[in-house]
Amino acid sequence: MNTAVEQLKKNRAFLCLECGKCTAVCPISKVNNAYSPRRLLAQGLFYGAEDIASDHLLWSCLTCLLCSQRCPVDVKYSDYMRDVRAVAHNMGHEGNASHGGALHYIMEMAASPKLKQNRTEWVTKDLKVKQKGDTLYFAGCLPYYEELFAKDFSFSPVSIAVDTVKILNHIGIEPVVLDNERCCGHDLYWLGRLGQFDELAKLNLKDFEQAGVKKVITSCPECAVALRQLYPERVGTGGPKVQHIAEVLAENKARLKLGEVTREVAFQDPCRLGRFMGVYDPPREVLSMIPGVTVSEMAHNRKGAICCGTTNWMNCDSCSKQIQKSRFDEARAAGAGTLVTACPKCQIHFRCAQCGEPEEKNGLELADFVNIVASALKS
Amino acid sequence: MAQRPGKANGVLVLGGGITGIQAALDLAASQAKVYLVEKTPSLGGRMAQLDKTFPTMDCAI
Amino acid sequence: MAVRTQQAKKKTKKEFIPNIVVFACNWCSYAGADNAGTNRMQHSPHFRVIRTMCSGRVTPGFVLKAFKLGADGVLVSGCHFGDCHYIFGNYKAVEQFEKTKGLVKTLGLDLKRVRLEWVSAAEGVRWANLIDEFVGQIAELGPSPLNHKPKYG
Amino acid sequence: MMDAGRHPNIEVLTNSELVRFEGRAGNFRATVKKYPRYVDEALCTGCGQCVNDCPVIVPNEFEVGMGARKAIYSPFPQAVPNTYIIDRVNCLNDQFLVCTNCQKSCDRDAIRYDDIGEEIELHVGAVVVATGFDVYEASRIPSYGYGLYHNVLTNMELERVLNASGPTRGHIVRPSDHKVPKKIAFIQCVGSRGEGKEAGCEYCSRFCCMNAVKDCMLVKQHEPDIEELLLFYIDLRAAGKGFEEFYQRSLDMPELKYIRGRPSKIMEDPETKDIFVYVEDVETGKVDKIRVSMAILSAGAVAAAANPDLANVLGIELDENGFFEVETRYGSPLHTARQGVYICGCAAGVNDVSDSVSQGSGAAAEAEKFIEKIPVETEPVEIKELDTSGPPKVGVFLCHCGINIAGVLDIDSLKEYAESIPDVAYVENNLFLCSDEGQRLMQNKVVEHGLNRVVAAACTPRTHEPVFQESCEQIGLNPYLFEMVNVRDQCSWVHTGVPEIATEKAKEMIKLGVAKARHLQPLYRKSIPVNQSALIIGGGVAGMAAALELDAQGMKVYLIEKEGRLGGRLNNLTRVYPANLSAFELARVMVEKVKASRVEAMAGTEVTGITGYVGNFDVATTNGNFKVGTIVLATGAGIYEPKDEFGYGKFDNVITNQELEDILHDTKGKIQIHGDTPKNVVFIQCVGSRDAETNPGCSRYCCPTTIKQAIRLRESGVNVTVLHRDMRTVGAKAEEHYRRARELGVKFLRYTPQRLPLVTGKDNRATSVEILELALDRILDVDTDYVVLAAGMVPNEASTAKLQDILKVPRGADGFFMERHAKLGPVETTSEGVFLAGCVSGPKDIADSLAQGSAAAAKVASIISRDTVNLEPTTCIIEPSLCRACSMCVDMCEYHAPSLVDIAPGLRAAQINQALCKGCGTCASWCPTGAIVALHFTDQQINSMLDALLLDRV
Repeated sequence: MNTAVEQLKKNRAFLCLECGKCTAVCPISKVNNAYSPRRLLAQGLFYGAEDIASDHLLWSCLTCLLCSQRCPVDVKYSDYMRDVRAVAHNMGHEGNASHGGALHYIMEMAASPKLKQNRTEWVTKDLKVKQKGDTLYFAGCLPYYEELFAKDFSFSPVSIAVDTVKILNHIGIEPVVLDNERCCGHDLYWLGRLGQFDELAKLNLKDFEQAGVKKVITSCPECAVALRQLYPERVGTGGPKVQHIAEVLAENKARLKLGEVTREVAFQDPCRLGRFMGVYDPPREVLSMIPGVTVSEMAHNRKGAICCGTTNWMNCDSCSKQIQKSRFDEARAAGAGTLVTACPKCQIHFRCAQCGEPEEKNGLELADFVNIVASALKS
Repeated sequence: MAQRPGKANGVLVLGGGITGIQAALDLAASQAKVYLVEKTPSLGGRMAQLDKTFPTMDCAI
Repeated sequence: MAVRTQQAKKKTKKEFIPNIVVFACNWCSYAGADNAGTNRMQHSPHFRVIRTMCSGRVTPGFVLKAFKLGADGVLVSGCHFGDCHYIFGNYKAVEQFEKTKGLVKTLGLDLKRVRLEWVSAAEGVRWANLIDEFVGQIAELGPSPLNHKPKYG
Repeated sequence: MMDAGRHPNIEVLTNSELVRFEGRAGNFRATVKKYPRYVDEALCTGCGQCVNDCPVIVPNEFEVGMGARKAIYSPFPQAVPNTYIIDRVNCLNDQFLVCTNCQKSCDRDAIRYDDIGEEIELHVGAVVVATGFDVYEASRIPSYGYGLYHNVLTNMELERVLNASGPTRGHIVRPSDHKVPKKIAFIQCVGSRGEGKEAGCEYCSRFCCMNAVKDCMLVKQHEPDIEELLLFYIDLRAAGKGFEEFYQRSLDMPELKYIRGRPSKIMEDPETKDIFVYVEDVETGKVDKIRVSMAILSAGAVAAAANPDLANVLGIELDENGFFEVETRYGSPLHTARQGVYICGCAAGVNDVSDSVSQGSGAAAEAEKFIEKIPVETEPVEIKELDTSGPPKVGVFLCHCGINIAGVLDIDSLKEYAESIPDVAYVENNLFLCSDEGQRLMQNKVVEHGLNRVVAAACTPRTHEPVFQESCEQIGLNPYLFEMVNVRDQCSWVHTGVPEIATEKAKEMIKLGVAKARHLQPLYRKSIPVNQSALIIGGGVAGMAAALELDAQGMKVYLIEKEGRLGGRLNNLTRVYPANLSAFELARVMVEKVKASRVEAMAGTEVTGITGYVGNFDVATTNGNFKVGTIVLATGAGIYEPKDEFGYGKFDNVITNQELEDILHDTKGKIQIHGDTPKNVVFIQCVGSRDAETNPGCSRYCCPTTIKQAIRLRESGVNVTVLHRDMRTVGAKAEEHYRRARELGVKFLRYTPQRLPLVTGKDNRATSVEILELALDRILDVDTDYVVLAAGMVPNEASTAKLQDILKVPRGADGFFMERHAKLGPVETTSEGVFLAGCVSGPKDIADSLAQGSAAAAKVASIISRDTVNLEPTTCIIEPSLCRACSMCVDMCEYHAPSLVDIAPGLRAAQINQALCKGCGTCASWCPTGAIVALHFTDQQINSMLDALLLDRV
């Protein structure tokens, strides 16, 4: 129990004033009255994590940090959730996994040292990549998404990886791409499966070292957060410098030769890029550099942006869909024709939300930040 | 019982091949009492001897 | 028949005993396996059948879970085209299986470890041969990199 | 087959014959002699132990003498009933011999050497004769050397050879040397389409052509290295739904060569035992002696030898071919001269499977008119359901199945292991769990130990799950809390050689069963009320036949016809073959009957919309709305409208067979067209049939129709020439009419699609037809006053498309509606409660359409004769809160069970119509959030099985 107390100290749960700001701002609570961060916290505080372990709402939290943003005493609610989930997981409880749990199985398998993946089929001839070097492009789950979602959601996740490398080549970077790159572990971390997370972290860092990597660039904010914040927290500092592609481009504006692309875009701030890493301007700056692109803001943006509705491939349901639809509405209200996000997962969830909703489809296009930029590149 | 006036409720189906079985099943389904009489020791008839049937090539049994 | 028993024996003499999961649809493949039984078609015992109503029921999730838990091979078996009890369930199975294959490939597992086959209710022989052949193939491949406690015997 | 064996309303009397028959329709007295089986059906479990101990080995007639069986035997693996039988002729137990091996080996003591059989008195309202046919005795044609030469087989023998469970286990080998043959010859029409000393019968046996084509494909599948398959034929009669397409596909097989010509003789090469086929290729005129390694004789079908006796008992007639005589007065093929006695299938003449099945249903409908319906005991005594809410308490029951399981698996170690599985509260084993004692034991233990889940490790769920589930129900245990583990068919029987490993496997299988059982949930059969009425769309023969049958059974029927009057195609015909009835008369009689009946007939009416499901359809028509329980589609087909083929449209005297039908009139016994009798008429077959562009299929009706018209013209002295690709006279008596036409002097010339006949003429009149005459390879000019194009039958696009749109019934590539199963469900569709009759599912003649009308009626009756329809509870359901309304399930379901509905303002979710769902679970495998639960095969259940299997292995 002591450790539990330590945890509660760490994630500042003890400081909760029970003011309910969190519940008032929580996107889940908005669509599902049964869910209240405040109550879940109180319950854990007074009756112990075991008491909530079997409650499936436990897995609904998006760990989007919106509540912590508002919290007067800076309770780390997401961390608290992670810790409670760790307890629940050890007790054999799980949430309701999306897509038959396929993605979680992949993450867990990736933690097996003997596994030798075959992830780089997407690397086309025209792309310049190498095996060793100081800068690495971390593609994340994209190759798996391609197999699982390309057909059902009629878009190509790996195109994000391809375009990222295209852009990097364009600004003169020839990145290392690893055929056996491991899952970053982000989702496992937030699902409280910390043992497996640590495994993955160690394996990845070892591979980075072997490839002589000093800097890692990702096209997925979750990978970025995992490598940049969670690895040091769990398995020690000293790893490579980590940046999301948006940051890299913002630093290399001068090198970008961009042509005309006419698009009215709204930018969806991914929680991990925004609230976790505080990266708000870089993607906007780069987008607005593109001749013909105008960036409009949704009602909820930047610090106050609302999550895409699902994380960790857990507890996706009608609530998630309502959140996603609300984002579409805000985008349209902002006069945007394209909803741009810098996180592949956001896009997948959004695309899923468009299924069976023709009117939505007509209304709004979806694109990843890198796809837009790549489409504007002048060679 | 044959002396009993009025209609009988039974139907006699002679032949336990695919046709007879079909007739028996339909009769039984609409609540008739069916006596399915087959000369050989088993139902099935010719169809049971075939390997596959055209044009769908599915199995005959 | 004598020959088959030999085959079955030969398999068991092999060093490594593969751990194989077979998903069989209720109407054709499971019936085909029964037909192998009624005809006493001896074949390798090194597989376990999980019955589903239709091959279209088998998700990539089930197959990946099997591999995650250390299965060395997974076989999905349904009705021949045009023979599906649910009209086009087996076509749906193909779509799902394409995803599964893609994921298995990306995971770096040998594609020979997963298979989609059609066995009709009358094809006991086909079933027996298929099993012997698949078990043999997996035995050749050896334990899956994710099989942490391979069986030998 | 299984179903028939299990149905509470069906009493199966095998090994039995009808010996006496008297009375009248509705009140017959029948005496059935049940011959001794020498095995007690009540006791025998079909374990097969006796067979191993029987010393006698004799040829197996089911394997057409190729395989062997014992004196005590079960005819074939899936036999129903699976009671064994002793063949006393060969048995070694009689007054002289005293072998009692089987008696000794039978654990159930079921052997009765003194069995004398019995006579059973039955009181029945009607009789359905479905006694089938005999295969032509190929040895009656000495020149084909069947029985003389090793490597000459019949098609039936080949079927067994091809069959996995056959004598060669599916391997094709020559009897002479057991080597795989390189070349195989298929010889058609053995005993068909002939006469005189070397033939069987005049008629065409109808199925042999397609059967041979099918066998060629199968041979190729079984033996991919086969070098050559030669098929010798006269006309390739691919006349049936999808048959022509099937035949066309076979043309892509390089190994398969079609040779037009009927071999004159077959000789054997004494050394190699190869076979020489002496034949003329009539297309090239080349006479040849072809060496093959094996020859297959496509033996035709002949009337069953037993027919005369049976006809005698039943007091009905036989026709000239020895089949039962059809009373053709009604145009339907199902009637005999004796009311209350109906024939179907091959008892009345040769039919292929799908027609036989339709006729079987049809005869059922006819018979139903003469009987008192008795409700089946659906509601048994109310049983209090056991409380199964608590934590799982699993009972595991191990069946020995005599020695079938116990002889291989170590029951004790299984028992010990099962006891060690968590949540297993009780384990028991029994010699025959399916026997009455076995079942009682199971029931008692469940109650005694308060078990709430039951796992039986025995044979296959496919045959025995219902049996066990029933016993569970009897004691109030929900049948869906029962799980079956197949340790016999899929373990002890197939791993006999390795008992230890088999036992280990059985342990894991049991563990899997328990793992699933833990998560089993009670499910409840839902029953929905049925609106006891039927809607029949289409007032042609098929529709009217269906309507009349149902009305005669006292059912409420709505019959709607979009034309102004009933009768359909019959209205534009003059005479109907084979019986040469007046179409006008037939139509008039039927329409009268309909008018006289309670059938609510609405002409000039169209369906505008239908919603609902089996038992409960809401129908909207241009003539008011109403509710029905079932629907029959009998909207018929359209006739192909020629474009400019053969000068149609260019020459006035180039007409279709339909147009000819309209202008043909008997005047003073002479055929006249526009007042005078033509001298020369030329028919051209396959216009808008067997043609990739217009219509790939064979329209089946046109050959017989042409023959019919040709005969009528010829009888009036007209010179008639028929240009055809194959004469496909496959209908009842059609071959005989074909022969008659030839006798009358009708000329038949074959043409090929590569070289079409050329119609020439002056201004708007065709004067002659030029054709390449193949026998002498010469161009022939035929003078003509009329050119008649035999136009094919095509889907009635407008109505078919509309109905498909309304009812969501799938259509095949040919545009016709698709049956549930081409063979076994010819009048059913994928939508329950919606049936097909007549040409709406493909071309048919009047007789076949009538039979299908009756068949559809039988299907309808089976639903609306009850006031409720029961639904299997193993369907898919949706947890709305998890549903994202992505509509993936909606898009993929073939049965249109899921649909999106509003569950709250601005919030939609999918909902699955339980009446439409068939429980395949495919939608569940697509659902991104797991909102769909495939009951009895849930993710949880399957995942727990995977865990049990892989997480901690035995």
